[in-house]
Amino acid sequence: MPEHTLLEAVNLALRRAMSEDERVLVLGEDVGIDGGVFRATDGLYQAFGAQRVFDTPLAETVIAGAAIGLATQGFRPVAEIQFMGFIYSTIDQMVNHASRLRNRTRGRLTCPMVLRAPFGGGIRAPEHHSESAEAMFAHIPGLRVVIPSSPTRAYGLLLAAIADPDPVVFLEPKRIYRAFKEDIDTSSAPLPLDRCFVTRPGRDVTVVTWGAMHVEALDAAAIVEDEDIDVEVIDVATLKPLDEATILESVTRTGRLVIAHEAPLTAGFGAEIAARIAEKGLFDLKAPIRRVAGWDTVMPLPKLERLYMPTAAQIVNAIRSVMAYQ
Amino acid sequence: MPEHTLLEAVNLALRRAMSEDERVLVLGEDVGIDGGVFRATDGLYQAFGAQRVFDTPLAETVIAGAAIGLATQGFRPVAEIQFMGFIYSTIDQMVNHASRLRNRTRGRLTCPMVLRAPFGGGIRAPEHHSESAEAMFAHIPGLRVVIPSSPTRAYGLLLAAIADPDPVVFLEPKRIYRAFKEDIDTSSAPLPLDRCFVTRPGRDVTVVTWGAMHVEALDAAAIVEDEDIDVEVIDVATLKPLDEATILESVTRTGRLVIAHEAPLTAGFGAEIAARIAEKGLFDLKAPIRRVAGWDTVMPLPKLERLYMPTAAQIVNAIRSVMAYQ
Amino acid sequence: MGYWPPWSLQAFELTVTTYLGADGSLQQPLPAFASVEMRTGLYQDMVLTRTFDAKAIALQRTGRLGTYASCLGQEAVGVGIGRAMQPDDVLVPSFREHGAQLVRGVTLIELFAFWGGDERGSNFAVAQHDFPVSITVGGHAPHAAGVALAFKLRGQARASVCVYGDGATSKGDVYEAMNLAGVWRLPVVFVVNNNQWAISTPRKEQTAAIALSDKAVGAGFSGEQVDGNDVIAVHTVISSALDRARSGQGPHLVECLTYRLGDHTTADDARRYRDDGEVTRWWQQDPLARMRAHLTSEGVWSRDQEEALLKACAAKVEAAAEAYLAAPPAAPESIFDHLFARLPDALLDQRTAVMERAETDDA
Amino acid sequence: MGYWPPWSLQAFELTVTTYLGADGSLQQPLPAFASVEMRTGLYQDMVLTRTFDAKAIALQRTGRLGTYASCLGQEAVGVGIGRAMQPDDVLVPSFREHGAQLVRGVTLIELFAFWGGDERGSNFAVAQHDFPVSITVGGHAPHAAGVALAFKLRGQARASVCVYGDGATSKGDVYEAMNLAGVWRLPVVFVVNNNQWAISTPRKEQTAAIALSDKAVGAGFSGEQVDGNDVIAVHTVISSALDRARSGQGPHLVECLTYRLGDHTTADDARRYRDDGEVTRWWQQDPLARMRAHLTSEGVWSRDQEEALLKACAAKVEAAAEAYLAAPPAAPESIFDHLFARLPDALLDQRTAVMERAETDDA
Ligand SMILES: Cc1ncc(C[n+]2csc(CCOP(=O)(O)OP(=O)(O)O)c2C)c(N)n1
Ligand SMILES: Cc1ncc(C[n+]2csc(CCOP(=O)(O)OP(=O)(O)O)c2C)c(N)n1
Ligand SMILES: [Mg+2]
Ligand SMILES: [Mg+2]
Repeated sequence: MPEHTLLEAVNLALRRAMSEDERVLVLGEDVGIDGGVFRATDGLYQAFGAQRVFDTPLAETVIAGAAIGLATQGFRPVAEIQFMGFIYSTIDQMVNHASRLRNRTRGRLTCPMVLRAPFGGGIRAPEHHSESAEAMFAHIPGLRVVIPSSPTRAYGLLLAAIADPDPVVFLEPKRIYRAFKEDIDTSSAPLPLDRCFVTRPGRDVTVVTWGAMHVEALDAAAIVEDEDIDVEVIDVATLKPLDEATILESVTRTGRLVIAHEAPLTAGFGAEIAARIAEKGLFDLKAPIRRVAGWDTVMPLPKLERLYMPTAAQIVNAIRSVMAYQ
Repeated sequence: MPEHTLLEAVNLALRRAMSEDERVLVLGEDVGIDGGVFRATDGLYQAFGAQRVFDTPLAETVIAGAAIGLATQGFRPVAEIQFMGFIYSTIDQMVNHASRLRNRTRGRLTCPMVLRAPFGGGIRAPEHHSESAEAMFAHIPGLRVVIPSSPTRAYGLLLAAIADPDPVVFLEPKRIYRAFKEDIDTSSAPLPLDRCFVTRPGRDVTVVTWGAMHVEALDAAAIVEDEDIDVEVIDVATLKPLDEATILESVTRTGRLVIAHEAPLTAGFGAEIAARIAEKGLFDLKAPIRRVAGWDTVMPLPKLERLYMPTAAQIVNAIRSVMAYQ
Repeated sequence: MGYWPPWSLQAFELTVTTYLGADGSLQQPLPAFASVEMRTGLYQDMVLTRTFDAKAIALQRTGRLGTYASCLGQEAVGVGIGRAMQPDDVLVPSFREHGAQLVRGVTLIELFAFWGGDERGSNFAVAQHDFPVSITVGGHAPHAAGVALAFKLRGQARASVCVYGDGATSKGDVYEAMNLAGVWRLPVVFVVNNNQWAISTPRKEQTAAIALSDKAVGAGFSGEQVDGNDVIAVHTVISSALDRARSGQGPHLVECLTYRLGDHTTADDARRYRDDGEVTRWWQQDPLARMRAHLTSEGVWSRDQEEALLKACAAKVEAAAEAYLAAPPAAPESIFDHLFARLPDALLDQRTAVMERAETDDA
Repeated sequence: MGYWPPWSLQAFELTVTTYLGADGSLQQPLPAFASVEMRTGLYQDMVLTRTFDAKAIALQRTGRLGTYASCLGQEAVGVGIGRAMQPDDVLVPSFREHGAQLVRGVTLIELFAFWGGDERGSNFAVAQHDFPVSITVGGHAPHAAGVALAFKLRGQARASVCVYGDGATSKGDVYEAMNLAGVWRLPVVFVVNNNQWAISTPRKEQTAAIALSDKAVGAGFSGEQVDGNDVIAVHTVISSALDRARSGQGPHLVECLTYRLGDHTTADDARRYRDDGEVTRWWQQDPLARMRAHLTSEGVWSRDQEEALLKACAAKVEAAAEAYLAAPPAAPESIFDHLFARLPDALLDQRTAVMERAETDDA
């Protein structure tokens, strides 16, 4: 079987969804002949033609809004926002319309659309090209928010997102678009959109994370292994709806929780996970819940960007600090 | 001294700021001769004229964006968004520009603006007129997010927001716009923008809240008083930057924390407060941290709205449940 | 997506299409479609719309309906649009097109339910493809473009109709939607329901554009103005635009010149910001009086018919209002049951909790 | 805010202002301002801009600069704008107006620093009121309107200039800003730097509007096209627009017809989506060659002067690049120090932590 990057996995999932279901359309800026600025839609225009893949004018509000219109008519649009920094213009459409059409009409009109965007920092990109605004979307009732952290999960989750009868925001950690490869079985089933993935079982401390930070979490786990600390790593994958049970079960066993995300600390999605455990797993906790997150600052331009990005080193520190409690 | 509602307090603060500082301008939809749909800007156009108070075209993006431009030129614009449900079109401007101009230019250009909006439900209003999206703004670095819960605090906090040299999102709990009155000393100093207010001291359990829920929290405290439960109520007031110390100190004393907000539970700002305490006050907790919040649903239209709104009854339940832990 | 050679700027001369003068006199020969039956039908629809409107206000005043946006004086726009559309076209309305909705088959009970604050009012039994009311101003315009794209992709001879107010023309969402419709030559007709006011903001403070129909220029398609208080004119202009759209000739913008005779909504007091004189002047342009005068002068409408019509409309509206008021409330758990096709397990507890809460509250 | 009687639609006839033909020959008599000194000055500015541009690409290719947006072929737009402005006007640029920024006094070192990923590059020592580069397409247009409103309120004879690309004309933000500027008659000149492409999307797929200057119609003001590779034409048209804006005659839209000779940015490969032939044809329109031919044919520019100029520009740019590369990095805590006028106490711990982290990382 061929080996594929996360970026290729996205492309393969789009390809398969488009082949298997002619209702699937792709639209966005430069998604056509250019194949997207990261090449996520590479070759789709050539393979499926101008009736399935559209380069839109430069206008994010109507990209999201037209996708909503298409979705109500039985299409399954997959709209790309070029970088998450430009997704804010879609929030009004997503919160006021996409997430509500079904509810507003008691199920008469529905909105099976996917809003894809590369997100996160660490690639020395210009301003606005490194955003992690997943928490804003995770607060919106009626939406699903999905973030893959590996090629296989990107493949299976994107298939599921496209097949889902409701709107899904699908955020791709661009820092690991090409970081590593995995085998992808292009006949595999979609992955569930309501499950966290335990990607490394462990005994002593639970590290919960998503996106590009997942790699850092695994690295951190490997580092502290030498110190006889056995880390369980959970990739949240679907932030909304949150699979609280898997996280709670893990923390109940380990008694220690570290949450790692790239977005700024305050009101980041890590807070939600901490709050759930502080309600339902409080008496199993041996140590304070630690969050490793971006600072509450604007993402610095590339020269100082590395001082913003949380890494394995910070996660290691947090793991050690919670291990100090016995 | 005259007695004033929260709505009148907003008006008085605007009036005073405009009188004392000619750089203060008011703009928004229907803020002029109509005085705003809630009358928050009533009489300002008549008192300060067309050079200080502008009815804008119906366009929220440029309301926020033009305020940013004005602010860079030394004005202190106070822009009104008619209802928080229409604030989403300003998010791009607020996160990508207002919150960053100072940082982006190393202090050369600054953005002393206030974005006001009435928020929250419970007034049987049409769809989109009952939003509580404070958590989205509280996640944005470089912004302040302020929510008053009484006439005096509305007055003092709005004065402070207008005087602040940086952008402030000021959300007004419209359900209590006219709910009760307080004396307002129109020569009083602005209130600090980085402090929570302990509005009722207590011994047994800390209830942290903001906006219209503050009244419910006080009611709940009064109800359980008969059961010999002594509740401390904290009005967060400034969500960002968060006055963690005041909350932590209280929880350290009471050992019990209930957080109440109207916004949907998941990724609401209550999560941030819970997460802080689960990190810094864990071992002082006698009971799980409970959040009383809106459901993770779209706000129902008026007929079922009451089933969405958290009230004193839910807070009472949460208080009793944490009091069960000794 | 392809592009298309744009219309010439010549298309943008300002002429306002009118058939009926304010006194009901004919300004030009009637269009072919305007049979006696059609004209009396249009009139009857307008009367029903106005009857509904008055009842809605009355119900609101007595606390039995939520905040309501009256369409008093704008009935010709709604009815003209609704009657110009084919059943399988899709209406994407704003919140002041009750007339269009009624004509499209939305029931009076559904309208009362919606304005009464019940989501079931947007689950139209008949107009199943039509969009619900858009409370966000302009936010629905992109949907109309998307719907039209769906028709185009499927090669269907259908069109969408997007209606919004003069205020909405200032929103970037509307502009983006028009621009997309222009460049992709989508089968969508944009209709500005220009009632001269956006709450307290008059048309002239909304934009310096000479005509709101000029907003089409930047999107590369044609626009025109029509007398929005002349239901025959509205019907004619929108029918032609729809014919062109359905036959692949792309979008069009129609500005209906009309006037909001009432307050913005039942929560508004228009006397705070506009002259009674202006309102009185516009009453002279009343679309119903005009059509009635026309039909009477043509000898096809009698006092008896008028009385019978008013009675019939009142009866229909009363019956619908009663049915609305008698309808059992929606189940508490319905606030979860339409959020997703299948409620995620993560929300089952909340669903249970709201049912429990409803019981406690009732107890 | 008042409104103003709008311009007549007559203003929108399409004529493209040009002085210099592609071969440098005069198409019409030169405007009064275009002294020999002025013309050679404009040429020198364009050469400096191009020299900077080439160096920036070279630095990026060798990993010493971040992603960079070249303005190759568009120098006349930037320089024409920059020279047309008064020092106390305010430039609100997009990310391809390096020429305008240089002329306005932004230093080469600042430009390198910005594109190198250092916020200090936007802390202009000279052009203190100018806006920094806007990376979000169109998001800056509302700011230009706000700045212009500030001038109007203060009664100052100043104007803002907002520059954006052909792609940006599709954004609702730009439309909303233009509409506001129109209705409030603000002293702002909008300039479309139409380089025919928005990354891989050609102009014709962006909008069906006949000309991008037509986008002004819906906002109720005038627009015109100018040959964007003719720096004299750009200067002339923008100067007049600025004069009118400063004297209270309101906004204007100028569409500069030019071409992006390079890739979208250093992260792009334009051969994926456009013909080499098109690029070759546009090289015939090179704004520098054209001006050089003109000056040479007028006998006011010699080979020696050309060589000296190239040498001087290269030396300036090299010196600036070296200074940029040698600049000590900003302090770690600087990521907190400009977030607020006074850092909230709540963030003091984070500020300390980043300093500690920087030390650990360095160790
Ligand atoms: C995006 C948005 N902003 C503000 C509002 C509040 N609002 C409701 S109706 C209205 C005026 C609308 O004017 P117009 O478009 O002319 O429609 P009309 O009400 O006159 O029919 C406003 C400002 C809203 N509903 N949506
Ligand atoms: C709002 C927004 N959407 C998308 C992008 C990504 N992007 C950067 S430049 C660009 C194309 C811009 O085209 P145009 O406006 O013609 O300017 P040009 O690059 O040609 O100078 C795009 C899509 C962005 N920066 N901002
Ligand atoms: Mg109106
Ligand atoms: Mg371009």
